[in-house]
Amino acid sequence: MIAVAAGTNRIDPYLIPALDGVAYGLLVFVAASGLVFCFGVANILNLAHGLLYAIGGYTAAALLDGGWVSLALALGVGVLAAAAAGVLLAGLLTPIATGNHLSQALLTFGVALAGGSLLVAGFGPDDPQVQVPAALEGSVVVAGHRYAAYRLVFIVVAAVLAAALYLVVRRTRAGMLVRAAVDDPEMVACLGVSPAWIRAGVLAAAGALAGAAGVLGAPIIGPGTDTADTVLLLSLVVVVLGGLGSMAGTLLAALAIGEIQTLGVALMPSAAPFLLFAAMAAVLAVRARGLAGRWSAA
Amino acid sequence: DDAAGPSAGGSIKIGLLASLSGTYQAVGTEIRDGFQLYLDTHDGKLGGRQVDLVVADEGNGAQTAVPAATKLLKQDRVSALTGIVGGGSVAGVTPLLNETKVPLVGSNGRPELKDVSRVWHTSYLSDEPGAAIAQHVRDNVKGSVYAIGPDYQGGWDELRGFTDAFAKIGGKLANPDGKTTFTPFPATTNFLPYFARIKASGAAAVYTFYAGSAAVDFVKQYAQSEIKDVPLYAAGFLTEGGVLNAQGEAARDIYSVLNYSPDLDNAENRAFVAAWKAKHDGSPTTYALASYDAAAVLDRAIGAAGSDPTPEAINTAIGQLGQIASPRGTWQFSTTTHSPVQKWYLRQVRQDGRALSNTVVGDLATVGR
Amino acid sequence: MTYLLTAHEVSVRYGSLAALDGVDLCIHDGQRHALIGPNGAGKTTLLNVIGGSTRPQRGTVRFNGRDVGRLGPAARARRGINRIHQRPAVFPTLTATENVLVAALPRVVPRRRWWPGGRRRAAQQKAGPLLDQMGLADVAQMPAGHLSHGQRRQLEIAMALAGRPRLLLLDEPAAGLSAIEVGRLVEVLHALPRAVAVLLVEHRLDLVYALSDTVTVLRDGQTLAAGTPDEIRTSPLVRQAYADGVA
Amino acid sequence: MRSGVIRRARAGIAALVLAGLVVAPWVVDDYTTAILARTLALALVGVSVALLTGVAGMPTLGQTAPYAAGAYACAVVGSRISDVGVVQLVVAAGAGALLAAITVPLVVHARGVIVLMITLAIGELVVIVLGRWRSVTGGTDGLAGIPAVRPFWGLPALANDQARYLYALVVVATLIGAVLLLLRTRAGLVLRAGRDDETRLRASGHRVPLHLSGAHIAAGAIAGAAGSLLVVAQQYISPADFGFDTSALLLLGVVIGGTASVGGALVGAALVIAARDWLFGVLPGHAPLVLGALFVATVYLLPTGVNQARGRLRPAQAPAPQPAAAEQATVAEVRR
Amino acid sequence: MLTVDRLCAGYAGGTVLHEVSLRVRPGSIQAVVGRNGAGKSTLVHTIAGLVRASSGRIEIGGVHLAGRQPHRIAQSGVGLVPQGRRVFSRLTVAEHLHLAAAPWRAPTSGGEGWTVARTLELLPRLAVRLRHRGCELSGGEQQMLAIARALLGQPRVLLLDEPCEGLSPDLAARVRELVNGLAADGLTVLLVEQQLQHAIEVADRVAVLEYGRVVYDRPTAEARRDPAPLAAMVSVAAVPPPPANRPAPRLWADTP
Ligand SMILES: Nc1ncnc2c1ncn2[C@@H]1O[C@H](COP(=O)(O)OP(=O)(O)OP(=O)(O)O)[C@@H](O)[C@H]1O
Ligand SMILES: Nc1ncnc2c1ncn2[C@@H]1O[C@H](COP(=O)(O)OP(=O)(O)OP(=O)(O)O)[C@@H](O)[C@H]1O
Ligand SMILES: [Mg+2]
Ligand SMILES: [Mg+2]
Repeated sequence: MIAVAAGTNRIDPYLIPALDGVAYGLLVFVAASGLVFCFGVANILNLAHGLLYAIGGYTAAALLDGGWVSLALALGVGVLAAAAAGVLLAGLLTPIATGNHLSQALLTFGVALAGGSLLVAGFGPDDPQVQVPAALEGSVVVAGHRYAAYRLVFIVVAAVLAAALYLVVRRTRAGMLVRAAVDDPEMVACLGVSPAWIRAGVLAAAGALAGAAGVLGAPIIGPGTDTADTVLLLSLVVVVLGGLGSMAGTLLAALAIGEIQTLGVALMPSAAPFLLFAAMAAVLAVRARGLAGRWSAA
Repeated sequence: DDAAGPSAGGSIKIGLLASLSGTYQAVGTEIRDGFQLYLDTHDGKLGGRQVDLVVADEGNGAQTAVPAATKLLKQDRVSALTGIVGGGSVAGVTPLLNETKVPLVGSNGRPELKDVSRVWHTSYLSDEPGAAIAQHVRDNVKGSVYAIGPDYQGGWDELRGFTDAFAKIGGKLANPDGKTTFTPFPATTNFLPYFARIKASGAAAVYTFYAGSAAVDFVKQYAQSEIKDVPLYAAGFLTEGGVLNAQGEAARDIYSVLNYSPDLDNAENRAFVAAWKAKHDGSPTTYALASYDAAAVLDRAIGAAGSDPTPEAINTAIGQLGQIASPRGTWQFSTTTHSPVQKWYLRQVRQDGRALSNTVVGDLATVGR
Repeated sequence: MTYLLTAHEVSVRYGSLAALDGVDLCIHDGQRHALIGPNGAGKTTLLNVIGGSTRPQRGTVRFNGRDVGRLGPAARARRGINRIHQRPAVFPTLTATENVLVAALPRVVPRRRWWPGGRRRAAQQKAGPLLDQMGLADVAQMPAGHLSHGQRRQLEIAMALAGRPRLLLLDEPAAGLSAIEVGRLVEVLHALPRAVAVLLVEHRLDLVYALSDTVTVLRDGQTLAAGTPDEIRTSPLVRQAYADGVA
Repeated sequence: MRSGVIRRARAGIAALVLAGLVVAPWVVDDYTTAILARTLALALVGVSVALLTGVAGMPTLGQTAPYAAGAYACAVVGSRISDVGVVQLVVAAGAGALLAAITVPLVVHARGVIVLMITLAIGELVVIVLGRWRSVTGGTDGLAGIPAVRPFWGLPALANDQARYLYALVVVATLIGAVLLLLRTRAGLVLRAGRDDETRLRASGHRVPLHLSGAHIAAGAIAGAAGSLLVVAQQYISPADFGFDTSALLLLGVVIGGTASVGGALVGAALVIAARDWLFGVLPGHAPLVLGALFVATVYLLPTGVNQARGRLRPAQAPAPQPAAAEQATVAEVRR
Repeated sequence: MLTVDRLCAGYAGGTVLHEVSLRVRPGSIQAVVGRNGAGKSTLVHTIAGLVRASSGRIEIGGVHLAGRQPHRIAQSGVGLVPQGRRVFSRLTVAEHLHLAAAPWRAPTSGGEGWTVARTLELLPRLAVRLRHRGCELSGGEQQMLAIARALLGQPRVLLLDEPCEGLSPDLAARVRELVNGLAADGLTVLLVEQQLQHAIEVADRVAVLEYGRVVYDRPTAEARRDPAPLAAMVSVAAVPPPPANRPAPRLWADTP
């Protein structure tokens, strides 16, 4: 393999960006997966998603000490903490009717603002250090190029998450209930299931996913004052671009964003700042026109 | 409630505007603490007058800085303004300064301004670090140098300082088109594609400028990338303050140029560092130092402004200060740009006891216009 | 004779399911035509095709001598095809009066065209009587979202009438209406100008026979029979069609 | 009638607020006056957001784009061509409308969250362009040194905070009046109907894209005019004034005010912006925390805002208007 | 036994139900008729917990229900076929059935309980639409799905709000037959129906709601014996025949 790529041809410099696009795209997917579930599937607009991720990130920074045990511990604590935060959010959301995105946005944005500054107050304004196990810290050689080992691991994690999420949403009774509650929570209640519990479950699951993403993603999109905003924005872009809840679409969108941010940047550095948003606006506009307003959210 | 006017009761109101929330909170906090440290070590007095320090939050930039500054200037009626992290915020505040005739002794951001009659800075001009290190890079790097930085005013200035000076003394950039590569700011969190380009360019060294989270990402990814063995030179913020902790091992051996380092050997610095360490964890940064010096400047200017230190009088007095002794060594305001003429140091990230820290490894040029 | 509407060989497929399979339908000015058939026969789909909200895979729709196959629902409405939906569709936050007003706007011509607000005033003059006629005078100022199911149905009929149709598409207008309201509906339909053609989908056969000149029976997307109400009433085929839908 | 009482009470409150706003500069200090002037500009953008979000059903995070276009156009005109306010206003409104018109093809076919994201992208792109087009915009450091404006030929330049504020107040009041008039015409009615159920509106024969384009351009013009007011109030503009956080706060302000109500939007946006600016001054370092808590509290405490909006968007108890039937695989649910 | 006692309920706009009282014995069918907007759906929704009762009592088998959450009420055995179908537009028919099925809930009535197979047998059209989503069904198919959804919850009390709307006549008759059978199995049924003759055909009692008040509530036997008062109340005139010569158009006489 090394021999193949060793000749410095014109593709070679773009090999690593292309691979990195995959890894980065998958990271974005993992970060966004909680929001896919929450917003794409359950139609709860949670602008505090970035905060949930940041909770995971800060947990990782606080607990990781370079050993595998601490990684497992951080993962557990991060997931639990973020899931608990999700349940709290669900409790806050209960008094306002579901389905109205704007008041949900108002509430969750407020929570994100307040929670974000509490996190920073608790952990300090400096970006904390994140120490992953030494085996993952280094770089490996891929096709004659050095590449961060940790990012390779992500490819596996993300694949597992994507598959699990798909199965839960499409195949389980819980997933069906969630989708049904989007259409008509009252009728779900008439089936004997409390929509409030569904909402709590959804936000807990979304929190757990975000927490996991935050812990695992900490070495890449590390915890810091801006993390929550960055993650929220990227996730929203991915979820909407992916067609609101379609798992395959979301994965595709995440990968596209990964490649735009890496390969696109490598190919057209001067256009780099415009790439993401221009591509997003173009894709969304074309799709909206293609469907001529018949955008179905499923 | 105007009783706190300059002459009443021997006290004076100073406004401090810094980012106490948002992206630049770390810098803003240092700036506040640096100023406070000077006050604490000088009985809370500047120029013999009790200081009433009014702090306001600059937030993420001009859109929050302007109203906050308006409050300091028009409601609290401070006699002088200090702090301000972002260059854009300074630009936004300047019209207010001219309207209220209050001087600003800034301690960080420094935009290009046509009229600096009321604007002073204790930090430096953005193009100075690059200019100061160019000769050293030219002498020590065998080959071309790749220049890369963030795509905003500060980044443009920082990199221009280096590339202009470097070109003037015959240095060659490795960038394919001979122009600096700018990365979207603050959107870039992934620098790997840029590293691939640097690798392809065959550069013998890299010169850069990043601060805050971007600096952490840049350094950590650099250390894992295929150009990890290419020497990295940078304007000092790349490894300054809190970011160095977050970077950890990845920052080892990075060269940086800065007007200050906590291990400088002079009496002022020893006192400053000791006082800082008594109150805070870790060593002081250049941000804290600049703010500390801003307080020193105000201290002397208010003292020199006579019995009625009006904002105008303070402004005039600042212009006549001459040499200022400081932890960074002696410096003075340039008469044209109102920013320091000062000495620059080359530093390298090295082991210092248990932690990594920036260690001075040499003196560079004295720069200032 | 020239027809107001001709739908020729219309086919609509959803995946493997043929909702309409080569259906022909012709309606001339002023004709009262009913479309019946068991559930899932394709009646609503045919109405959608004529109204322009569904594009057929095959077949043409001509209205008033022109091919309207490429026009959207709005353009067809401006040419005079107005409809009510099987699920009453109204503007929930607008009052009943405003609902009718909105529906009337595209087709009213104010006396003084250049007068600002003239069109709106002209439309307003239509809304009141229409609501009265549908028995909605009491709830005229209620937001449509607060109306009961049947009231919404009546409101939508008023809206369709306000559009001054040349062809009125009615998808189960009597469903959910109480006896009195059904009577009122029949009265209103009878009072329509002679020139207005009506295509009526309805499961209540008593109404169909009372209101229509001609009847088409659909089943599984195909025309099963067509004729006068009397012919249909007695056709064993039709009875069978319905029975099959149940078995 | 109860609604009559409410209407009269509302008119009374509006009159009181207006009177208060007129005398404000003589009552409060310069700082408050300056902040009020700036807030008026932003509140006017809030009105344009409400026009799109609440009335037309196109929730937007991108009104900062025409706002910025107007502001920069005004700044450029102000420093190079004319210091006459009316000229600047017209140019700014034109620039805003033009930018909105250019982006119409992007947004007019999209609905709901999709519009939100497209407009977000447009706003971000505009900010990026502003930051890089240094010869005109002054880059990320912004444009300062814009000469004081004179409202009309022959009038003196506005040299102090009071004068600038009153100028902004007159402009805002005039434009709001125009918007209110516009909403009383059939245009307003049709827009509201389209927000409710676009499929139904089409079935009645309305050209929905045309109406939405018109609304988008009108909102752009209003935001552009607001941009010119920002220049007057602040005498300095930079890309930071038009960032995502501004859009987000404006949208939230509009939600608090009740999305579809112009007065509500004005008050909501003004409150949010004023609260932010004030908090950054008085509670350094804790502004986001308090602001966030205020948002949360608002959701529960302000029935006239959020809940009213909810009532408008979906009647609480009625069988949810659920466009499930085959004939309308549909838009209404996504637009809600 | 479903008991509604002096029930008042309504919306923010005002009270709709005024002291409504009904008693439905187990195994019997109570029909409710009334003009559009009389409050029939409000009554059904209040029993199901979707509209909050402002006063009065709702009891099932001695258990007090007013004020409980809708899902609690559903858990205690109340099934609802709402007006307007309200199927889940994003779920396929199969998913609807899977979701609604509550095989663990023992059928309290005499019947053998509802399974997916049994409902599909009753409504065969659904069987060929299993993979279609709710929004892709025809109106009648949606109605069938709504009925199936309610049955699969093994209700003890069934609230039917115009269950035959949009069903073809034969299928409607079949549904009425089914309702009869359910009652025979011991189910308590509240049936809202517009067509009076159909209501009388199946129900044991029929009540008329007018402006939110019960103005008539008698056994159907009595109504059959003496139909006049009831007929007058809901004015079941036969469908008027077309007038011999249609009157001049008066809706838009002003334009050509
Ligand atoms: N969007 C769609 N996707 C898939 N299948 C559809 C769609 N719309 C309709 N169908 C199917 O097409 C067939 C015809 O539907 P249509 O709504 O025309 O029936 P209908 O005659 O109006 O029946 P009903 O009397 O029950 O309203 C139905 O079997 C339905 O399931
Ligand atoms: N969400 C709501 N808000 C305010 N009023 C409402 C609401 N829903 C219904 N109403 C009013 O309550 C009254 C009764 O409505 P309801 O739906 O119970 O009537 P109904 O008897 O079921 O009529 P239909 O036969 O048309 O279904 C109506 O006058 C209606 O306007
Ligand atoms: Mg149908
Ligand atoms: Mg009803």
